[in-house]
Amino acid sequence: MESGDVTWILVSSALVLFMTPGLALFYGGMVRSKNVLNMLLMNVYCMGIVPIVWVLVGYSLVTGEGPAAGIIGTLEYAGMAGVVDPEEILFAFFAMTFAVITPALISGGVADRMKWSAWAVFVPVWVLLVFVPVFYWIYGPNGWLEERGSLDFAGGTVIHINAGVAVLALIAVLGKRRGWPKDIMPPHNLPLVMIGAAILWFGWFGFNAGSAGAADASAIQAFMNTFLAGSAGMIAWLAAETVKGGKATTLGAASGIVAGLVAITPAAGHVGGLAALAFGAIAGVLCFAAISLKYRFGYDDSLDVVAVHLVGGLIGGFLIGFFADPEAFGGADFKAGLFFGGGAELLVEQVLSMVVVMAFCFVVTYIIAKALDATIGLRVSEEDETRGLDLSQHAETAYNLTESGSMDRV
Amino acid sequence: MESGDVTWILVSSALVLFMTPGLALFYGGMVRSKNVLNMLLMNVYCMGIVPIVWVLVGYSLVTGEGPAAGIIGTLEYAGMAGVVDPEEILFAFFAMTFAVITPALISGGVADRMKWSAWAVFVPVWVLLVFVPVFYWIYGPNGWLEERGSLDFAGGTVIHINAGVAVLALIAVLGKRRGWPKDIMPPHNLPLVMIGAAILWFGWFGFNAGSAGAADASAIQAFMNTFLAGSAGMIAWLAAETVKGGKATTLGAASGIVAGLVAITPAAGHVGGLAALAFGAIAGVLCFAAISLKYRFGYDDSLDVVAVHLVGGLIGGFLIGFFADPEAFGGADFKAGLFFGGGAELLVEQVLSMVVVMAFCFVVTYIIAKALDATIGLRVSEEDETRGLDLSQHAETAYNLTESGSMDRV
Amino acid sequence: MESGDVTWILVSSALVLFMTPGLALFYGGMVRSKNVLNMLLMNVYCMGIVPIVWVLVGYSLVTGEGPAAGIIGTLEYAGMAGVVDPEEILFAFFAMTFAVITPALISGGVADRMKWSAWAVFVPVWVLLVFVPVFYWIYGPNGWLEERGSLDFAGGTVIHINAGVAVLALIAVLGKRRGWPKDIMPPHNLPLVMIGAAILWFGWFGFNAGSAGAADASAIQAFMNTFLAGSAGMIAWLAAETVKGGKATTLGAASGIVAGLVAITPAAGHVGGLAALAFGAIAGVLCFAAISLKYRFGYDDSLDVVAVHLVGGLIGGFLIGFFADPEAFGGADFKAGLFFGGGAELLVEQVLSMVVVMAFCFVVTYIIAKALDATIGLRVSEEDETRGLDLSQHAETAYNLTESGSMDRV
Amino acid sequence: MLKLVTAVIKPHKVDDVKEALKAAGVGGLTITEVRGVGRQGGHTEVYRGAEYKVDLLPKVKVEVVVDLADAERVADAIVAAARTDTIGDGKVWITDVERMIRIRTGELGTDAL
Amino acid sequence: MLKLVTAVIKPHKVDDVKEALKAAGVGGLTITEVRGVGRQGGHTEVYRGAEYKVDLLPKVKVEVVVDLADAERVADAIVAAARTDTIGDGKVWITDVERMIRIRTGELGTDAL
Amino acid sequence: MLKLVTAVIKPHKVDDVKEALKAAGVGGLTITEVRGVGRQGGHTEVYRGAEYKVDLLPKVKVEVVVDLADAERVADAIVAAARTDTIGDGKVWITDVERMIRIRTGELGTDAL
Ligand SMILES: Nc1ncnc2c1ncn2[C@@H]1O[C@H](COP(=O)(O)OP(=O)(O)O)[C@@H](O)[C@H]1O
Ligand SMILES: Nc1ncnc2c1ncn2[C@@H]1O[C@H](COP(=O)(O)OP(=O)(O)O)[C@@H](O)[C@H]1O
Ligand SMILES: Nc1ncnc2c1ncn2[C@@H]1O[C@H](COP(=O)(O)OP(=O)(O)O)[C@@H](O)[C@H]1O
Repeated sequence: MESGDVTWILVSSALVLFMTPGLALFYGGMVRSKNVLNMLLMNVYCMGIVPIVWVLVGYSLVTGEGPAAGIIGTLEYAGMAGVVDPEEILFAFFAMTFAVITPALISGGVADRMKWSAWAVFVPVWVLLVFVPVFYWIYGPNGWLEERGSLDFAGGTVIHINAGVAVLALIAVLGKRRGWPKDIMPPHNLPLVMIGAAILWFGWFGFNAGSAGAADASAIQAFMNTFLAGSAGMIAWLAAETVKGGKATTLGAASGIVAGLVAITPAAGHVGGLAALAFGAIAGVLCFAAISLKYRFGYDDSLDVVAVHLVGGLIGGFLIGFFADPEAFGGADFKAGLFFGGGAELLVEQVLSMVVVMAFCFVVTYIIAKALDATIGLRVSEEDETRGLDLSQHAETAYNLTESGSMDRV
Repeated sequence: MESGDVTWILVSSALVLFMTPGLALFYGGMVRSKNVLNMLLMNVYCMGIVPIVWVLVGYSLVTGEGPAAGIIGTLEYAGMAGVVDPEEILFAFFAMTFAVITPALISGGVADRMKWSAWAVFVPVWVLLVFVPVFYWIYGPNGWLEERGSLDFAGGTVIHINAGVAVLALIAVLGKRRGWPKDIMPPHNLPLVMIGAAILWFGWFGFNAGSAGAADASAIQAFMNTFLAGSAGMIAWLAAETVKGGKATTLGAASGIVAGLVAITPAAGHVGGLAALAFGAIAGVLCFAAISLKYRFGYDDSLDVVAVHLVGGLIGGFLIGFFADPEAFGGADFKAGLFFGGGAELLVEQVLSMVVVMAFCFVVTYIIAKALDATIGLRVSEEDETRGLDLSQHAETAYNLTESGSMDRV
Repeated sequence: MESGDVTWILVSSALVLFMTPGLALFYGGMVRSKNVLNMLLMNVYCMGIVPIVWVLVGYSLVTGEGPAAGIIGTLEYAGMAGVVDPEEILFAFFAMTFAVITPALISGGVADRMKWSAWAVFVPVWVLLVFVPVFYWIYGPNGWLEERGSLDFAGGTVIHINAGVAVLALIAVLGKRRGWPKDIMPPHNLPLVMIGAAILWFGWFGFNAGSAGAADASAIQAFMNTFLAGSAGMIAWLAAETVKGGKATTLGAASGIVAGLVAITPAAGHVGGLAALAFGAIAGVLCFAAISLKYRFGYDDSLDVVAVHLVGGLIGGFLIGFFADPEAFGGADFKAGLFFGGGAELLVEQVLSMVVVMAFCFVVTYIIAKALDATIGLRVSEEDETRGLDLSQHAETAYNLTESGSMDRV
Repeated sequence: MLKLVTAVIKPHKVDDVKEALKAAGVGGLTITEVRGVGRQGGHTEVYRGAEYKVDLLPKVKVEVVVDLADAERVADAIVAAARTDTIGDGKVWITDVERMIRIRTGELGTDAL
Repeated sequence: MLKLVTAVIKPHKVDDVKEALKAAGVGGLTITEVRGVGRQGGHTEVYRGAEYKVDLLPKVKVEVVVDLADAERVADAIVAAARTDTIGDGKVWITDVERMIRIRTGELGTDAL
Repeated sequence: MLKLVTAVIKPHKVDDVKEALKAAGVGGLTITEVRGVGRQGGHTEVYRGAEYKVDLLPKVKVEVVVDLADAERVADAIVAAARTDTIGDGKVWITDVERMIRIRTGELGTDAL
């Protein structure tokens, strides 16, 4: 590996790690002020616990080839035993940053009502039982879904669809926030949401273009696509809400960016720039529309993880079946989509792959949620929810902007 | 191109893109709390609309060589048709990040009173009618201003002077904010201003050192200069305001950094480190002094884009005529300045180049502004201005820090 | 040097520079709202004054070899005279970013009561009289401490221990904040603390992995370790406070990250991944415990710089004596620690090196503090402290969140 | 003669009180974010591993100027709406208002309500 | 005997009212950020494509304790200064104050103003 | 009959006043962040090199409803606790309260305190 490629993966890893606090701010600004710290901590905690789980067992399970080859790895490399090749270490932590952000994405769906202790246990368990196998099927040695020919450049299925479905399973057990949907719960700090969205976009360049594994033509195209899909997602969402409600909003711009980026994620190195605009624009409109699903079906996905990450991920995975274009990448080794002479084969594989992951993720996540609920309990008490999770779970107040405090040591 | 150079341009592009939200926060913190979201959105919107315009036509217009060679490109590459060389794509999006931030800079001058719909139309129109031609003259194939021998390493004229003059033209049509200059309108959130300034400085390393086009000696020097000019700008501004008002302020530090960075932008790869200190120090003092011009001449440049970006840009462009030092760059291929044995020739070209751009930009921007004013209207109503643009343009409130909301669905 | 290595150092320099505003936010969020701007400015000011001092004399003093070889450099390269090799310039500014952040770290210990003018003088004086010699002993040509065989990969002793001891010396002269320890002074803005911590971690990848000097195996390992130590530090701190107080806090997570990162800094390229987990975990617990020292011994280290940076740095420096593992780095050229067959020799050198630096730093810093106190005065008046430093030192208010201002020009 | 009814209530009861007042025919009210000390006793927070008690709990003050005749009825309506039967529900008190002017029109007394 | 004049006004009229009070010879006043419901009727915001009404509009409460003799004049001065002739301009009301103390000196009554 | 004691004090004296009230046997109080204009005269800030005066200084309003018999004693306790002998210490004033209800229980008058 050339030093330039090493540098690109180093930088990309740092960028992807930076996305998780970005997500924390993006989500944190959206909740009410009494829950912002809990939201931040749910995300930041993933940066703490997941790397530990990853180097102790996770990495080994997505790497080793054993009896269940194609399905799951082995414990051969547990604790990074024998992992001494620098390039292997490099990719071990690049992948680790994805393992960090995936459970963090889930936090937005369960915001404002989940027990901190339950979350603390949920994250490592979910990473091992759901993220790791799905990751293996798609990126592991001979992962069976990838072997069949489906495409997921940077984690549309592994990360976004996976996280979105996990939200559905968790909130099926957790229930709605008190007052929802009657009460409006608007963001308490929109500049914070915008800072978060900006950091997410910035980091996403590492996420998508780093997934090329080198600073090559594929990385360059993925970079361009990451730019264009975010742009088109934003403009499409702003346009959709202007048409519907008459106003273009800050929250809409931030959400549209993320929707576009989610949609291009699985396709970033498989499609050209104009296709990236199409991915972004379609996701911007459809994810905006998908927000209303939660009211229709009565599930309380607090910060719309389903509408943005699940729906956006599905859009991206699906559109690959149409837009994948190996020619644009010098005849690269992947199936062409419908629009580029590839027949429906790729589309079928895309759908299969996404359906399999959704079913697996829902079932296992639901079981985890039920188990946690039966043991430590998944949800805070009514009183704790009313006082806010910052106080009840962490004994802290986010903002102390005035001088008159009146505090006594105890 | 080596992978290390590709990586550097990838990173630089991400850094420059990150500058626009940085600018959004820098400006957003400076306005009153009722207008912060509008300020954020004016900037972030540029990240959405400009890339679309750029890949559809802008890039082609700054690239293709046609009948008007030296003046403007052609539509040959519209929609990136035929742009398949990865290196070309790489530089297409690196340039795109500059196209994004230039109109965003303008937003600070028109803050607090411009209609959102007018801004939404203004940005793409201005990019095509003003930014694109000026960019071509200086960076396009055989651009006539560059051919004559003027220097603009990373966009002092194309970006900062251009944006500053556009502010003057826009506010000539837009008028002053209600209450200005009688009412004081201090920043509503100085920590936000500081976060923004920090992101700007961070990103500016990509802006200036990325403009070297490779990770080479020129990039290294530009990086060093970007560091030193920001430092000197900050210290000079703090010193100037301490002398004048007796206090060193946070806003002064943030502004001084930006002033120094603006001034070094055109010269980043053309002068040595001590010269960079001089650029920064001179800009820090003169931009601080230039703030008073708006009171003298009665134009309401809300956040001092003219004093910082126009004046700073002019200082940088002008000082190049004195400090440009090809020897320090191994006898690089550009004219030497007055202090380094080059005679006044370079200085004359610098002045010419800046005057031409200012005149062109002012006239075209003024026409655009008049046209918008006559059609959709440039300015919000008096009532909307008083209520604040966040509510009137976007139906949102930036901060909801208390619990008692009292909201009803309609 | 390959372009990929150049790029890595460019990126790392930008990342480390970005850490200083990150630190500003980390500290700024922790103080009371009346002092936040002062805190921001104390940090950001270091980004202004230190580079100037560095290029004028500092760099020369850590580089030139003269009569006092091994102890201090010469003024041969003052003003960067003769420094024309791009690679030399590259490392000059990479080192400069460390010189910037070290005095910034000190600001957290003296928060809420130090005169701005005293700080403005203190920073350049301290950099020249304390940072520069210590830097030379460890990283300079034949620096005597390094020659003896102690290890400090990325600045545990030079930066963190140094800054922590300087806090002790400064506050010995400065005294306690009014009301401390009776009054509780909780953070005024915890989301700001978290943004700051996130930027610090992000930048720390450049800090540690950039210190490898190239994008090589050592950088990769340092990167991995930077990840793992931050993770383990966070989890250990959260665990410790859960055990003690029953609650995991946001401030705890942010502090634990920093504690882990401080501890791994001197060892980043000298130990393996599991050792990095140990460094982080030990630092997380011990730094948390070390907070209580200030109550025991009655010194008012406002934001716990001593507990996190001094104690964390000592832990890291000390543990190197046990965990240093040249074999893991292909038999690299450094002494092995006790656990890896190296005997106590390295441990002795580590202790010696840290003790020497602590003694030197304390004495010189104390003299500087006394001198400043006798001349311009170190501490603000009682009234200024009560009104807050933002108003009294900078004539600014951080937040103006409501509309009713009532301000008159004077 | 008019009366000012002042209530200090729990923040999340603002909407209920507002509805109750509307139902009671009250057209206007003014609310203020306040903090209160009382029997409720504060909550505990943690800073750097040390616990401390925050005495001042967030409350909302509701002020309504009403006609003399309506004062008790309005006060009772607030009491009914703000009640959660848990400690800290707050207080309602009534004071005299001598004169009331609507700024926009200059109308006085009951007409100004 | 003293009077407390309380006014609820539009936030951007604070400066005008302050000037008017100064002109009326009033040396001190206290203001509070409040929010009000009244005929003005709130504004509409958008969240996730759904519109909702925010009832509580930002207002500022001005409180001035004055001598009995000045109360009406002061109230009128506030009314004149705060008036924009648009809905939501607010109210002014007057109540009795029995006793007033200046904390710094312990002066009482009119001397304490 | 009850009395409302209202005090406008310096923000950093809140804890002292709270302690003094507790010592005086007062079990409840309500505080509000306010801003005040008075003789104290404001402070100067700088914006873009230009100085301007901010008139409205941060103060805290303390409100306590007490029994008629305790009003003066409570007012004096506040005065003693809030005093720093520097300009801007603030005011205390007393007004009548006609009726007081504890929301939780419906208790009236002194029982509601
Ligand atoms: N004497 C008082 N004067 C003014 N406000 C009071 C008084 N007593 C209580 N309050 C307010 O009422 C709130 C609730 O009172 P508390 O004693 O905690 O509960 P409860 O009203 O249920 O007995 C307090 O937080 C405070 O704001
Ligand atoms: N009965 C009332 N008691 C207390 N405050 C009131 C009352 N009626 C109105 N207000 C206050 O006055 C403000 C303006 O009242 P509104 O009815 O909207 O307009 P206008 O005063 O022009 O008729 C309200 O927002 C509220 O703060
Ligand atoms: N007539 C008044 N009515 C209401 N509040 C007042 C009045 N005079 C002063 N205040 C309040 O008291 C505070 C202190 O008053 P000031 O005149 O500055 O100092 P002092 O009370 O020491 O004479 C003011 O900031 C204001 O909040």
